[in-house]
Amino acid sequence: MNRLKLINSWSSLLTRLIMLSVLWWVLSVGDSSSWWIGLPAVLIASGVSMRLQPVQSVNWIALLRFIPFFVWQSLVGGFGVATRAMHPALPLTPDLVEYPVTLPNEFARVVFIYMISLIPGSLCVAMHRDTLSIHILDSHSNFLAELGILEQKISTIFCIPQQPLSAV
Amino acid sequence: MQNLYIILALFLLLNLLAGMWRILKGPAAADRMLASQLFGTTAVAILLLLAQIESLMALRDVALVFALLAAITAIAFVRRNWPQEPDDAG
Amino acid sequence: MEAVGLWQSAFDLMLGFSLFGLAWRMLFCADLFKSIVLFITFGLLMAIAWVRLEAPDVALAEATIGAGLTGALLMSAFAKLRTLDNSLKSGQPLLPRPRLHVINFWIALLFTVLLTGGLAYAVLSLPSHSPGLSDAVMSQLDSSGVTHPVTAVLLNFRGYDTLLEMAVLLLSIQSVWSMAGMSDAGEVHTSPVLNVLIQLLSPVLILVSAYLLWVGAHAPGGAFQAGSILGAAGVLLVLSGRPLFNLKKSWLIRLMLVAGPAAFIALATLTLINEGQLLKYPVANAANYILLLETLATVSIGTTLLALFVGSQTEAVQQDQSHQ
Amino acid sequence: MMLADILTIILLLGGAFFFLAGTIGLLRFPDVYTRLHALTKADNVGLGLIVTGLAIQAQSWAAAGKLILIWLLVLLAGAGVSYLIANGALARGVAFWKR
Repeated sequence: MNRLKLINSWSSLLTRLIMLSVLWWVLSVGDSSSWWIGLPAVLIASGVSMRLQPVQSVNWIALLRFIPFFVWQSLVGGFGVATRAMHPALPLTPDLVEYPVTLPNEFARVVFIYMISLIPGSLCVAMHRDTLSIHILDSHSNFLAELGILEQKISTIFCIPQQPLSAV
Repeated sequence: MQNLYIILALFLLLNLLAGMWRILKGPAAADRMLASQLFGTTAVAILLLLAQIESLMALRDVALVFALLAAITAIAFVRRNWPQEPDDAG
Repeated sequence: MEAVGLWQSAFDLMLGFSLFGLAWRMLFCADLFKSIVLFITFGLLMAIAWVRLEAPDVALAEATIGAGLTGALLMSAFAKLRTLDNSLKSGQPLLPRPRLHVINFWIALLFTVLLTGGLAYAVLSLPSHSPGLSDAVMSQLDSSGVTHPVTAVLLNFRGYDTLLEMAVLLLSIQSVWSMAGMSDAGEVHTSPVLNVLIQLLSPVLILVSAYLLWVGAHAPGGAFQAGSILGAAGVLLVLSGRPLFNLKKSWLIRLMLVAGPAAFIALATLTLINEGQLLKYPVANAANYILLLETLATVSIGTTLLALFVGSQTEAVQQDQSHQ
Repeated sequence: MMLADILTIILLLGGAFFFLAGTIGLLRFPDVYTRLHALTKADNVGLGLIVTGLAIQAQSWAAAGKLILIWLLVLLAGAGVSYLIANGALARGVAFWKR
């Protein structure tokens, strides 16, 4: 068990080193002479990141698959909200709903909250023990099903085994 | 293309000025804070367009810094200093 | 390309007028919180104005300090004001509006007109096309150790200016400490949402700070910008309740505060002895000296800004705790 | 005119549309919570389209990456801040608007 943990944290450190190196490459716009400052900076940043953030395994393929879904949802949702805002009658039917969340760990839950808030039309307002209070602009829409799909995608990204819905 | 960039930048600036009404009007402190957050995003977009017009990479760094520090004022607001809301907010 | 110039003028006019309008509203606003938010917005537009004035260095400084840390500092200063005066609420004026006597009004107007006239005369009497000192800077740029003229001036040609600025920063934190004392700034409760935001942002802040330090050698950037980004990272960690080390007791923080000025003074002494002139680096090593100075200055500036933020909120934290 | 230019124009105009929608929402929506929706729209969709439009014109992959990075940072800030403000407003009893 301990050994698995060790492997996990080493691979997590390696992932962070790679990601932050890519970030440095982007920042310096590919200038290779920058690395003698970049390398120590990447090492320090990775160290701080490891200190602050617990180890989290990520399914990178699921994450890549998530991007088009997110972009599409944003565009469709954004267009819906934009037409509402511009409509003379301001057709809003906002409501506050409780959503039972099944994601087990805190990091995944917070990422879920971020995604809810980023997709136009829904906004997370509070986080309780096992439920989220979500403010939605249009209470006639099919928001519960959409939130369910979103949650499922996030649990796949964070390698969380699916739980049957009855666990709620 | 140059024309389009500067016209869009002007359009976004006008957008920002229209939104200023929300800062002046409020009513709640949260309203003012969220309006200034929205302005931060608008300013990032304006800076990126200006960077494209002048083809000056350094201006993207200004936008980058804005984006990076966008949250800090609002976090300080939420954590340190949320004035008493007027009773009839909303 | 005629039309582009026209649109640019329209943009500049709009920007200029809104800056005036904002400044006006900000100064004559009875509600202090509203003033603060207007000031933050003013900072945003000011950075854009610097861009239009082709001063990306100043724009970057305005973005790092004006849009980032100033907002946080003003928020905690406002929180402190409210603890001093509990009646101060949103929507209430801080001070009663002074009643102006008629004679006072005319005297004030006279001085304003005189000052404006003097300033206008000074500006108009300047030669309309003056290269300033930029030719002199450009001709000596090769010997400075960097390729960005602004950095060459700040760290080499007029390095003593920067040395004195570092001293001013050190003095500012000393005066804050001597007046307010230093708080632990221990955060009572943490919010998971805020924690994740800071977990993701902190490494990026560190990288961007290092990037601005590096890029300063050949483009806008440098120690002040890099330092304030580092300071912002510290402020975020304090706000999330997870400062990486104890800010009150640590000898480390004191060391970090003086590292920049100390290195500056040491190098100044060294060059005074060796070269016979304050901060006159040997050309061959100029780049290394500048980098060393800038790195230590970044650390000191960042720590100073963080300490200013922490030092300025002692009582707000106490009030927070007594409310819970 | 090149295809890339046409694509850029479409994306930029789309971005401007969402910024306009965000401002209109900020001005017209009835309470703090609904106005926060306007915030995420401009952040997420408007800036995203503008960034994509400019990234098409970028000289290198790294330069395009920097634009995307700016967008991601704004997204992160927008999402975090809108939760924190909404949560704070709820805790302080700022009223909901309901039809």
